[in-house]
Amino acid sequence: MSFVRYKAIVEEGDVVIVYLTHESMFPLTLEAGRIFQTRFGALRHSDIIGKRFGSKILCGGGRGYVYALHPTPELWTLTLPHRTQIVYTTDISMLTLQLDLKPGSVVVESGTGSGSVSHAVIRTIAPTGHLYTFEFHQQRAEKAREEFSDHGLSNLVTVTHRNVCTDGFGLSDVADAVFLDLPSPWEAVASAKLALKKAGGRLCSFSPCVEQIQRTCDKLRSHGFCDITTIECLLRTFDVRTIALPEPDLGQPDSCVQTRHEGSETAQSFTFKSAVPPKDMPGHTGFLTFATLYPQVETS
Amino acid sequence: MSFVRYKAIVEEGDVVIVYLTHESMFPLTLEAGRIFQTRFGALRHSDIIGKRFGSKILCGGGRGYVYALHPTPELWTLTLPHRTQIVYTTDISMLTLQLDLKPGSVVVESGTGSGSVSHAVIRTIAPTGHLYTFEFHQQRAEKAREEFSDHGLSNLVTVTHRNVCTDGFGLSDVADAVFLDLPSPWEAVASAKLALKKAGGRLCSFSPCVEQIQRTCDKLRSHGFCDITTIECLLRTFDVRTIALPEPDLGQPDSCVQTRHEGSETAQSFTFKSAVPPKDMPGHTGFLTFATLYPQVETS
Amino acid sequence: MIEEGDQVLIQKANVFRLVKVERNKKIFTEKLQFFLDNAVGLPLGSKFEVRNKQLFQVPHDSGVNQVPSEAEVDTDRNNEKIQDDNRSQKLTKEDLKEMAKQGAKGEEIIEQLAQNNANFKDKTSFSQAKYLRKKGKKYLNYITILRPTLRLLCNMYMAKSPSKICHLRVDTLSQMLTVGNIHAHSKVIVVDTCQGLVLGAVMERMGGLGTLVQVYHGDFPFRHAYDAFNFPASFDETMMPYPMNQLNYIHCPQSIKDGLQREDQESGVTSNGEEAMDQEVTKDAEPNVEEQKVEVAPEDSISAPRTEQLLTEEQEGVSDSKEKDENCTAGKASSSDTEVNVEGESELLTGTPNADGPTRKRPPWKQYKKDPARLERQRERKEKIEQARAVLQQGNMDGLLIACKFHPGPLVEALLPCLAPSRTFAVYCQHREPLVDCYNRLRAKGGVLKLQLTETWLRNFQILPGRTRPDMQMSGTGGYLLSGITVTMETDSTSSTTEPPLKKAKLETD
Amino acid sequence: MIEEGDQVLIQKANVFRLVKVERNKKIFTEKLQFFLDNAVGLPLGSKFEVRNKQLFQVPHDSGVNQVPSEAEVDTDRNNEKIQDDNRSQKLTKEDLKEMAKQGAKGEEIIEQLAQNNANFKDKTSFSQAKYLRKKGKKYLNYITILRPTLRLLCNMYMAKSPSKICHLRVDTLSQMLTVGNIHAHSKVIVVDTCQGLVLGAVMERMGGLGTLVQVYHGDFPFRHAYDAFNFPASFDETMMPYPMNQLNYIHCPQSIKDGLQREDQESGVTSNGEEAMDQEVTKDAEPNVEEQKVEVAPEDSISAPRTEQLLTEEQEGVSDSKEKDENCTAGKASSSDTEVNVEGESELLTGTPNADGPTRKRPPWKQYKKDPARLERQRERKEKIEQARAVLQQGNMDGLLIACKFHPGPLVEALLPCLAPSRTFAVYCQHREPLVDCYNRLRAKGGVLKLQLTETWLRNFQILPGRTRPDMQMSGTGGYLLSGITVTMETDSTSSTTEPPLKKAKLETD
Repeated sequence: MSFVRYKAIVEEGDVVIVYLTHESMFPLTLEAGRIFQTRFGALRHSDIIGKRFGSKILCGGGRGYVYALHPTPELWTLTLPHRTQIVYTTDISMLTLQLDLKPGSVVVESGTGSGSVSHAVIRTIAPTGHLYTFEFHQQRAEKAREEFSDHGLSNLVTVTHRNVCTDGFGLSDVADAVFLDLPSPWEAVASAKLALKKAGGRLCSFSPCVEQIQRTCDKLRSHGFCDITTIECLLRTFDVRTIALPEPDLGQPDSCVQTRHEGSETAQSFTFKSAVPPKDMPGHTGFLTFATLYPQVETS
Repeated sequence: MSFVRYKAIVEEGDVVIVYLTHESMFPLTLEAGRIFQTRFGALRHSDIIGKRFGSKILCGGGRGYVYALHPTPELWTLTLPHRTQIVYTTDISMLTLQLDLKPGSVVVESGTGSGSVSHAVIRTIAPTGHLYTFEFHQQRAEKAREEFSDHGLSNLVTVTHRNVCTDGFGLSDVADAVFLDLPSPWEAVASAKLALKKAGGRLCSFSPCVEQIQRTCDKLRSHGFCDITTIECLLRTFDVRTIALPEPDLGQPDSCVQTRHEGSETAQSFTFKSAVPPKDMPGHTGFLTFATLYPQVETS
Repeated sequence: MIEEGDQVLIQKANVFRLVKVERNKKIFTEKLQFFLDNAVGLPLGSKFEVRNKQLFQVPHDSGVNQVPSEAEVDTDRNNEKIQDDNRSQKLTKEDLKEMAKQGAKGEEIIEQLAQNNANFKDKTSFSQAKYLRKKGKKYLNYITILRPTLRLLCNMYMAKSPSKICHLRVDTLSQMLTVGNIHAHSKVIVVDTCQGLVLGAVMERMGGLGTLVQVYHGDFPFRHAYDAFNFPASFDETMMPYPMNQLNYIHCPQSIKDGLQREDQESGVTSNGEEAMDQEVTKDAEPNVEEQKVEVAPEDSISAPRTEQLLTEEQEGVSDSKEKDENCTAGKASSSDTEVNVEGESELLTGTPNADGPTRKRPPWKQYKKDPARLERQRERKEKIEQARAVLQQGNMDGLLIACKFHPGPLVEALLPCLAPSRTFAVYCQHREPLVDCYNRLRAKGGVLKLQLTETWLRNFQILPGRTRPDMQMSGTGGYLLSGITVTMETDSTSSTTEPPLKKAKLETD
Repeated sequence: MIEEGDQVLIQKANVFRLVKVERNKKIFTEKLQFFLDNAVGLPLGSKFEVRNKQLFQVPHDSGVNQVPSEAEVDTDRNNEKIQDDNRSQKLTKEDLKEMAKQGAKGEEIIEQLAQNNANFKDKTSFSQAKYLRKKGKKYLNYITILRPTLRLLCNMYMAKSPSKICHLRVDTLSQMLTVGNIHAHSKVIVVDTCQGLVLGAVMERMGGLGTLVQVYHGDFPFRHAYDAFNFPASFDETMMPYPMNQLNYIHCPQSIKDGLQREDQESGVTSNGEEAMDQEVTKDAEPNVEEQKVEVAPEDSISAPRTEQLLTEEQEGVSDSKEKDENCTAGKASSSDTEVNVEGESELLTGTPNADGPTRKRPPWKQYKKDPARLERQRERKEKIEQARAVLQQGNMDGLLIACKFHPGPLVEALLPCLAPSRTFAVYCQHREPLVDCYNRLRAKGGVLKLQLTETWLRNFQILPGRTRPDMQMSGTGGYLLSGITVTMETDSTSSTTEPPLKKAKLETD
């Protein structure tokens, strides 16, 4: 299977996303004969193999059911094993668009981290683009390489274990876009400029703190990057509900008697369907700084 | 008249807020015999004097009308002559509450600026509190003093022309709260601490830039202020409208014929009353940093 | 000054709790037990260490808690190793319990925790400080005793049980007070089903000068949060309660008496058919209109006005523990809204220290049943209502604030005519749609200017050297506010004939 | 590479404009006039100075414009003197005109302005830089020629005429594409009344690989923004248009033919009763359902598919100049929404350089009237529609994006059955309420998981030394998005009998 190509029927060895509830999903690599324990009971891998993606699968001997979903980079981001803090879909969406990514784009990324951004980028640049991703930690790099292989993405990505801040990307004139998710992104700016195509390209740096973007923007400016902009993008998810707000009893003759009885809610209500904002929401993930490297001028 | 005490009938010498439209209001000090030109025509001061506040006043010989509103600190903030950038009602509301202001509070402010915060603070601490307000610019200080007098607030406020960053407030153990709106608020922290009552008090600093609050917070910490928090508060004003979103024509036999004619809008619509967010809104006014000075401990 | 009989806030780390200062009464909060006796007479804002259930004043920078207590979530991308506290900590829970038993101070426990954490030395200094701060919150026995300010009360309710104050966030409340131009020597109407928090806020801003008409729902004014302000008794004289279910009788003196009589008759009936209750019984005080039904044991009668409210609060606490997110009639369970009941507070307020247990002692209320003082209070109450009616009738009130769990439309329509022209009003609602309805009603009726429907957005910023960023969590909404200014209506019919209709239309669209 | 025939964006300061590269054609933008000839063959992204109506390439740091062009509003509290440019500037407008006439370069004019500004020397260096940058935007004749990327196109429409793209902000669009899992080799349905912007975005992400069904409103596909992407002709082969008003006939081959026949018959009738029009006439292409009625001169017929769209765009431009904010039926005029029509673009695209004037030359369309090529295109078009119907019928599409000015509910209901199970969809709407309706419809119908109604919040931050802060202005909303995942429905009826109802209810509430 491949994360970047839909298919209809689940086969052995495929990754499925097991959907229990809105809040509870797990990735599962299928091996005939194995059993996955869910809170709704045992789920037999064999019961999934051969079904269509998106099918309802009984588990716990029919006591409950789950859905077997086709993996997507977004479902993967929600369910992947965290090896680091990860970048979530709201920011990934924005950086994908703002980096002008499309099939065929060549992208350089550091660090790979848990592979959340990598999967989304590979999806967008496939089948003709390539991702060069760099990770400081050897184990994380290896784990990511494995995952990409399991997800049918090996030919689209090169994982390198390297500290790009000290050793650079070792790439020159190849990339359409660079994405930096580093504690000290400014240390990678010079090397990122080298990696970008001479015809120009885009850069994005993701950092949670103001001081990080300050230093990075300074560095970008001094290295000739243009159109430097920093944004913050927050996601607010609404709860869709029907709400009945009781009408106050102001002493109308006809409603006076009832209102003394708490149990009988015959009092009128103002009822409406609403999208209720969440009580709490993410207040900050990080700042996204974008910049353009324009082609070098060969004029007087 | 006094800005801090409602009255019913407009008298000569009073300030009224002349309301033309939602977006167009002007403050007017009434002198019998004078005329104020509005875009709806001439408005005779004498036509206002003797009326109730909130009355509809004809102008332009009956061609149009305006309303004569009782001044409030909030209307004043919307209509005052700008001598500086001003702090608006959203932030003023927050700082008033977060500084624990109430009748009787003693407050120290710098700078006075255009007096927007001063008027709101005086309203809240009257009739028993006092505002000591400091302004770096002599003319601005004098103008503010005049305005306070015209608005019947002289006994509640002391305006001093002084650079508090270099010369301090010259106050000690008097204030319940200090409000700083200065380019370099950190320079006034030590002096603000002196001005606060030994029994403790609150401080607020308003600054648009991150670097300003960083330096201010450092200074507050080193001077023993506690519970240092920085907030941002933005106001979103909705436009209340009825919206009719047309239903798409998917080719239902009965609607097929009509839809070819643009003029006849007999197609069904999904109609709803909505609070539509504004196209643009204030994205930033300033950061409000709050801190508490606790009473000094006289323990071992 | 911390004084006996006053209510104070006890702060431990980020948790606040409202208690009444009494000598020789044990306070339970956040796993700490102590007596307040040593604190009496010291300034409000003092910090204490709890040792042997007694308070000992300490400087404010005591403990490792002095760094601002912003949200603990942090990306901390510099820490290369992912911390796994389960494995990295060598001390077991039993070890810690043993240390505590043997009287180890908080600082000593934390010291041991750090020494026995395999990762501690590898952490950045920032992370070390964070670790110590986090442990400090758990193991250090410091508390601060604070004056219950509006700011702290609002935040306390929002953290513990936001639905009790209709999710009225502190910034929205601050807008209401300012936009409503609340100040001393004014005459203000307040409708508040937020525990009396808005009522208290308004009273504080009025400083006991002027007139405050409280339109209350149920059988008597409910003011739990209001009482936390420790207003002097003189303030009460400016307060006039008026029952919500008699708002339609403001201008009909005859009807209002009927209404009161009817109330008298009906009050003898209880909803669960047990013994007949006195009319001042608390059963329906806050009928949890939008909440799940809860069986509440009936009380017979009550003694003092203040105690009435406390008792109600206690029942509120009981019902609150089963409370679901209000207003939800859709199929989706709103388990995300983790409400913490304020039962703890009411326990202490009512003086029943063991109220945590299932067998809750109750004061012997019955002995007051036929108290002649009760009849006197009843008479006074009716008198106050008559006063309120008279004041409202004059139609020259200066302000109107509404923050309640009912549809505010009918309330605004009933109360706006009580305002003088050129006065401001502010209506809060947790949801946007009812205020859209209000807006349209008021536009249709006329007599208002500068109608504005607003929402404020609030976010905290962490300002730390090299670590400046917005907080990782924020509130999704602070509710909505509709505000406006009243103007005269009387000349409308005549002026519309004298003015060119075109001009007029132009003006009235704002 | 800047190539003849391609569309490019011309950037001057913060204003973008879409033009087609043609030799010997004068471009008008932001008071500049020039020919693109010198730019042909140079890399996209090159910067030029305009001198004597010709372009001369310059380095990117030319002019004072190199500092990031963030919002110019700034509190600038350090500048003690309030600047009053009316009095502080000694040069008059006439002086400036004279200088320009005498061929002064932009830099020289700015130099003079600074020297003649009484306050300039007193300004902080930051303010001086800001002053120069501001004047630079006005007086420097630099332009940049850019590839029309999705990012730039979306921002251009948002700045010029947001209602043309249903106020679809760039962050919301980015969410749609990602949440919709748009990628090469997939089969995607797009409903787009946003000038084809979403269509173009999806095609770009598919890279011409896969199948793209465009459900279009009106008589033929409308793709103004789509054309800006300069896709190779091969991409067109993956595109299948399908008329919106035949969505109810996806599964009835009989009906769809009726539908097409009916269309043929009706197309002879025009709404204003002038001469009979060919069925491919552009009259109703985008009938401005929510906009003011505009009289449009009828066109008889059209030649090439691409020109069809351009012509439509031209008419759009005309109607747009009278456009009020869409959807508004309330009494309040929405004058705040300052729409700038993109007439300028269409002029250039249709090759009528004088289109600004009242007497607009029109190409002689009539000569193509009975063109046999037209009949061939008509046949091809019907074939494509049949192909699209066949593809939709199979019910194994991979994605669905809707961004249109209609109520999306019926569209989602009609198109969701065309998706395979375990596929994602994303529905955009400028307003929240229609998506709440969608949400409830889909919940009632079943067959979807992870239904989410979201809004994104977007703010720019100014990062400058000592001046770091959020931008003073931000967008009030970027619209709303409803997304979800399809699942199989087939086992529902059987499984519901085999499973305990309690468990099932629990699960289906998510």
